Amino acid sequence: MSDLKLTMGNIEFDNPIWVASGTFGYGTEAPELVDVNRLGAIVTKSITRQPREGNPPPRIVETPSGMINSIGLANIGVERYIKEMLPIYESLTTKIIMNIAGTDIQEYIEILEMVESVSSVIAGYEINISCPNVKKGGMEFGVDCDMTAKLTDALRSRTDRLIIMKLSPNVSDIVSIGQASQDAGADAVSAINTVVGMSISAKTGTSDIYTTYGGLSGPAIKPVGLAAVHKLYQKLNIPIIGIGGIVNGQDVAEYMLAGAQAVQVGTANFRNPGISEDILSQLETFISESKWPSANDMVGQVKTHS
Amino acid sequence: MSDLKLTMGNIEFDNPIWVASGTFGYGTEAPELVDVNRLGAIVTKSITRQPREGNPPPRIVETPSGMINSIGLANIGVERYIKEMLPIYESLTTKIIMNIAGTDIQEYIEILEMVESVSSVIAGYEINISCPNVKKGGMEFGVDCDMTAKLTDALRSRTDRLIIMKLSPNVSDIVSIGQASQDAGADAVSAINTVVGMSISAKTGTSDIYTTYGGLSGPAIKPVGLAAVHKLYQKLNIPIIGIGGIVNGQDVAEYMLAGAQAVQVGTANFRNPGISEDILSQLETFISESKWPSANDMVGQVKTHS
Amino acid sequence: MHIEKAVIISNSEVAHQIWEMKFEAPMIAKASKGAGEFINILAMENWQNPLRRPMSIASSDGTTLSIIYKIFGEVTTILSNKRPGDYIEILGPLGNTFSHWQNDHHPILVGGGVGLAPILNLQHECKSAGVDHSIIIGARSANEHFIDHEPDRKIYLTTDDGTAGESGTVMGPLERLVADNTKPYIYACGPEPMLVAIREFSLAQNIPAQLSVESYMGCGVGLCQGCVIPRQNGEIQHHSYHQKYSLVCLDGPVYEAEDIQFV
Amino acid sequence: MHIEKAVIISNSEVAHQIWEMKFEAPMIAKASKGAGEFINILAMENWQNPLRRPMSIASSDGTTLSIIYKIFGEVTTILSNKRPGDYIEILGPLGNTFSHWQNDHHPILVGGGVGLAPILNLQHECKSAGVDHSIIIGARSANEHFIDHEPDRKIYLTTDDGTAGESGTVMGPLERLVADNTKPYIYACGPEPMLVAIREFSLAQNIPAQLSVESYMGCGVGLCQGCVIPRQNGEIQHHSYHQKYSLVCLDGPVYEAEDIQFV
Ligand SMILES: Cc1cc2nc3c(=O)[nH]c(=O)nc-3n(C[C@H](O)[C@H](O)[C@H](O)COP(=O)(O)OP(=O)(O)OC[C@H]3O[C@@H](n4cnc5c(N)ncnc54)[C@H](O)[C@@H]3O)c2cc1C
Ligand SMILES: Cc1cc2nc3c(=O)[nH]c(=O)nc-3n(C[C@H](O)[C@H](O)[C@H](O)COP(=O)(O)OP(=O)(O)OC[C@H]3O[C@@H](n4cnc5c(N)ncnc54)[C@H](O)[C@@H]3O)c2cc1C
Ligand SMILES: Cc1cc2nc3c(=O)[nH]c(=O)nc-3n(C[C@H](O)[C@H](O)[C@H](O)COP(=O)(O)O)c2cc1C
Ligand SMILES: Cc1cc2nc3c(=O)[nH]c(=O)nc-3n(C[C@H](O)[C@H](O)[C@H](O)COP(=O)(O)O)c2cc1C
Ligand code: FES
Ligand code: FES
Repeated sequence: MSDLKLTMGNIEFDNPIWVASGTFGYGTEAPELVDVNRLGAIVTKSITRQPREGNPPPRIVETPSGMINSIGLANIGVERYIKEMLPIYESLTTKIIMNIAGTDIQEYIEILEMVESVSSVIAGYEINISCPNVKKGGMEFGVDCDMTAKLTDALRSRTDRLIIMKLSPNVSDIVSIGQASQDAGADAVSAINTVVGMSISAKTGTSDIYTTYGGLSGPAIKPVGLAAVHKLYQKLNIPIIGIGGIVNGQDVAEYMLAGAQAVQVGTANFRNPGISEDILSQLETFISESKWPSANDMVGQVKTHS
Repeated sequence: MSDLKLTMGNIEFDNPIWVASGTFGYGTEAPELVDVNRLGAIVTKSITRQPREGNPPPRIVETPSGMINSIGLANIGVERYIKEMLPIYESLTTKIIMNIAGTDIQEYIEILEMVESVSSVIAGYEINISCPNVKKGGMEFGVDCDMTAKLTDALRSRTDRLIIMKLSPNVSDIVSIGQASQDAGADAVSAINTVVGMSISAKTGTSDIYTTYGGLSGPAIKPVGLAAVHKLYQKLNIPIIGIGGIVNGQDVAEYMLAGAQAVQVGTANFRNPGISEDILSQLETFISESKWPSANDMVGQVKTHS
Repeated sequence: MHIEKAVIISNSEVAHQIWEMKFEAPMIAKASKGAGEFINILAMENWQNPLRRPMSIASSDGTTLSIIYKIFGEVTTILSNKRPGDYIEILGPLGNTFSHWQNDHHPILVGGGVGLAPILNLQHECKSAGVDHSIIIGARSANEHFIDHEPDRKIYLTTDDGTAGESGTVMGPLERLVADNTKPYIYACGPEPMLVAIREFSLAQNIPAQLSVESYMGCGVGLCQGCVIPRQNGEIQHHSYHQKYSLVCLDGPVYEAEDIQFV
Repeated sequence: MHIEKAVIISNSEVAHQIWEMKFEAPMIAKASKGAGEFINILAMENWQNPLRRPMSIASSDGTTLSIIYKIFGEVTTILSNKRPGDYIEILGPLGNTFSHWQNDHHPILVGGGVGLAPILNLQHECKSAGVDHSIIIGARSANEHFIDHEPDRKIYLTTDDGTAGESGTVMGPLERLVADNTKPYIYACGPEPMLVAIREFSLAQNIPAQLSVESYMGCGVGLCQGCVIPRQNGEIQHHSYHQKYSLVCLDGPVYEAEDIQFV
């Protein structure tokens, strides 16, 4: 087991299998089906300054080997998060990463400062920059290097905890956004968030998602996630956390070979809330049967032809 | 059958079912399995100024509900295309759209001028702007509005035939590229080309594609294509040709409802070279059982909730 | 809540495109608390269809469960191809139950289409408890019915096309039965238009009604926040942490008619 | 070239993880021109695996065909779950054939792993034509063999671990047989390392050799340009319109050893 440990910033994680934001609730939802203390980390759902009801239904729909969601960041808001969730996390041995979302830099800062102002065990923050930036006419933060750098910098100066910038794949050049995050002091980047998609029922002639567009996730996007991680690994020297379509231990190995130090399991949790534990066992088996002495040794070691 | 006709520029197409560039060769490869004269159009594989050998193998790999390819624009070059292919097309009643690729504007212009200088039945050109632009350090034309506008304009002034700009999904804002194409005089846009992806064999630790990254296609990307078409339809007033993951008549209906006047069938041809004929029949059945008087009436009519 | 590999005992078409499947699922059957609950079914190992499919429990006898399902799309087709001895993987029991009638109420059970499944389960509970009740089953046509029209035994069938039982929707017999009984209590499950009509009727007549609703579910256990239905009024239940929406998988699928809205 | 729905006659494991499937495919069987050809198989209707799977024809009797396949991944697993009466959809016949020996040549057929399939087909052709020949079959271990080591009948088995036939690779018997025969002609199909070794040997010894190669195929009919193998020298065949690469699905899968390179 010890060969799965990894360090990011000054935090040691038991293993590289984490669960992704928005796909595992607050980490407390399915206690009968999963032992969260076996996971490397739980990334909790995106928290905003104010509670958010989220979007009207329909919010999700299945697509070939994937799904689209448009939950609309439904969450309890940072105040209830601090009051209700942080105390629960004290009793867990798994690491907690709090995912933060905002529509302007000020909102991100406020949330982070509120959490920093209380004592808690959280290991760090994952910053969701795929939210429409109201100041910039609704374009996502995540498509703009300058905004990403400013945001990273503002948060960096306010915490010593881990800062992980979560990158959007819906950009012309994900590497430059990753670079901007690194240069502004992020400890790590995670990639990818969902891919913009749409689903239509031909029979009824209606959009399957209330907000028309939503985020595509699941095995369908694994190739997109792998490409993003591999490209980032070629240029960055901070750790990369791989996300997108992971459903088994072999997928994890692929992401680690591409350059991911850790991974997050998303959509697969919906099929089986305990799947991340299975994935962890599969990864252990994979490594023990492979030539790799440890998980860390695999990172970025994919052999390319050219 | 007549309710499937459509007009684009000054060209009338028998039906909206076309086959996509690079997935149907030069249109002459599988005569036993498909009657090409039933198709609305054949978009032939990308032609470059000089013949290209293409990339070393492995060039393709399957992924969940999709595939990745990196053929590397293997093609016979415009001279042989003119000499060997154009004469064959004279005997076909289906429309031929010639897809053109280049690494700088001059190359596109030369190819187009060479074809314009001979008499032929081709209906128009689809311009593949997902090629690395050598003048701009390898960034694709298709990610840059200015380059797209310049290229469109240069070609527009040199032909009266259809000009269809084929848009890449690997951009922050596909609509602005579509807008630039329209403003510079394109008759139509087609969307989408493939999505950048990567595939790794965990067991062997190697990249499954020689060039490391390739283009993801197939049902997995249908949601991405639908979102692109719907977004373009909201802003553009030239026809849109929908591409991405179409495998049956219902998929076509979805694309038309999203805003596509015609569609192109790509990856599905590999499974069954005659599938586009099946898809055509399925679309006819769909329309006859639907409330839509004709295919054209469906275009852009998806009901959204918001 | 368990995940259980359930061996199929039988699987057959009971009416046009409507199938019944029985399987062994001792853990989930034992944990089941009553009619209204559902299970979340995984019918194949591949990830072409990443999500499970929710299905109401139609009967439960302590070790086996049954479902009644309609062939709709990909996964229900896969289900219908299963043979005895094959297995499915199920997650459950999930959701709440119909809450029980007071003794002096007359339960009127209304099932439309495959919404029949939880209603049959509830009928069984009524029978076991010796509670006098009526049941109305609606369908489009006779070939979708697999139960007989027996008004003498208070079993009323309706068909849209009049080919079996009464012609028209379930609203005909329902309005009559409500008028005929002093303390009617409606329990309904079926297509949304039916539930909308029953909800309006029950609110207008001030008759208690519990509706089992459907929504598109990602997980069935509260992780995805996908399955919401709008609430009619503030804080009805604590799940989903929200005022405006309720998570059908946790708070539902059974709601008091007055607590929810249809969009 | 046809697309045909082929009803399965039999499907069983003939050695460890190696299966043989026979099916009725009269159109394709009739069109088949000889050993070396392959078919492109669709094993299911869904699009989880969009691409067909190429498999060599192992035998053909005018109305039925057979394949020999190894369980490798998703689709070969699906294939192995098929039962007689089920069907698969096949596209074929595809590719070229082994070109025939002159009368005075002694064909030495070499099959490794499931590369055995076209080799058995060729063996059948030798037998039918009354051509004296030898056959060498390599595998890792005895449990992967389903044919007996019978040197008297010129059937030589090898295993990497020595558990059946001769210990070592096919190269041992091959070198011997080449030395023992005046006009040897090698026909081989198997894993790439085996083909690489045979190619080098045949070029060094100046012995004619035809190799049936594999490559990842998108379509099998020349549409995708995915299946290329590097050519050793210029214009060997006109397909694929290129000098440097050859399309295995059209020009191959059988090549003269000197015409191609392995990367
Ligand atoms: C609580 C609950 C109980 C249900 N009980 C029954 C029952 O007893 N019998 C029965 O036949 N059906 C029942 N359904 C509906 C059933 O889940 C769908 O018919 C089934 O998912 C269709 O799957 P498919 O792959 O065949 O169809 P698809 O082609 O995937 O979809 C057809 C339609 O099925 C619905 N659907 C698909 N996936 C889901 C999902 N993950 N969650 C919810 N709906 C989905 C959608 O409305 C979709 O438009 C229930 C649904 C819910 C929410
Ligand atoms: C001309 C030719 C003849 C063949 N004949 C036989 C045969 O007689 N018996 C036999 O067992 N196998 C044969 N193969 C190999 C066979 O196609 C693969 O084993 C099969 O596709 C594996 O599919 P899978 O889904 O089980 O494995 P997957 O998990 O999909 O893939 C495992 C490996 O199979 C290969 N593969 C997958 N898809 C394709 C494809 N579309 N084209 C080519 N290779 C693919 C790749 O090397 C891949 O790494 C032949 C291949 C070719 C090209
Ligand atoms: C229903 C759902 C809700 C999500 N909510 C969030 C969220 O609140 N914040 C966030 O950063 N990512 C969110 N994501 C994105 C996931 O964390 C993850 O990046 C994405 O789903 C890709 O991984 P997957 O393919 O394993 O699901 C959500 C994804 C899904 C499917
Ligand atoms: C093997 C392959 C080769 C392709 N070659 C080209 C090409 O030469 N030029 C081009 O514009 N698009 C090319 N494409 C992209 C397709 O035309 C199409 O845009 C894409 O595959 C999405 O459609 P699909 O999902 O139906 O395949 C190619 C796609 C594939 C799979
Ligand atoms: S179905 Fe996922 S929260 Fe209800
Ligand atoms: S497999 Fe497609 S061209 Fe050979």
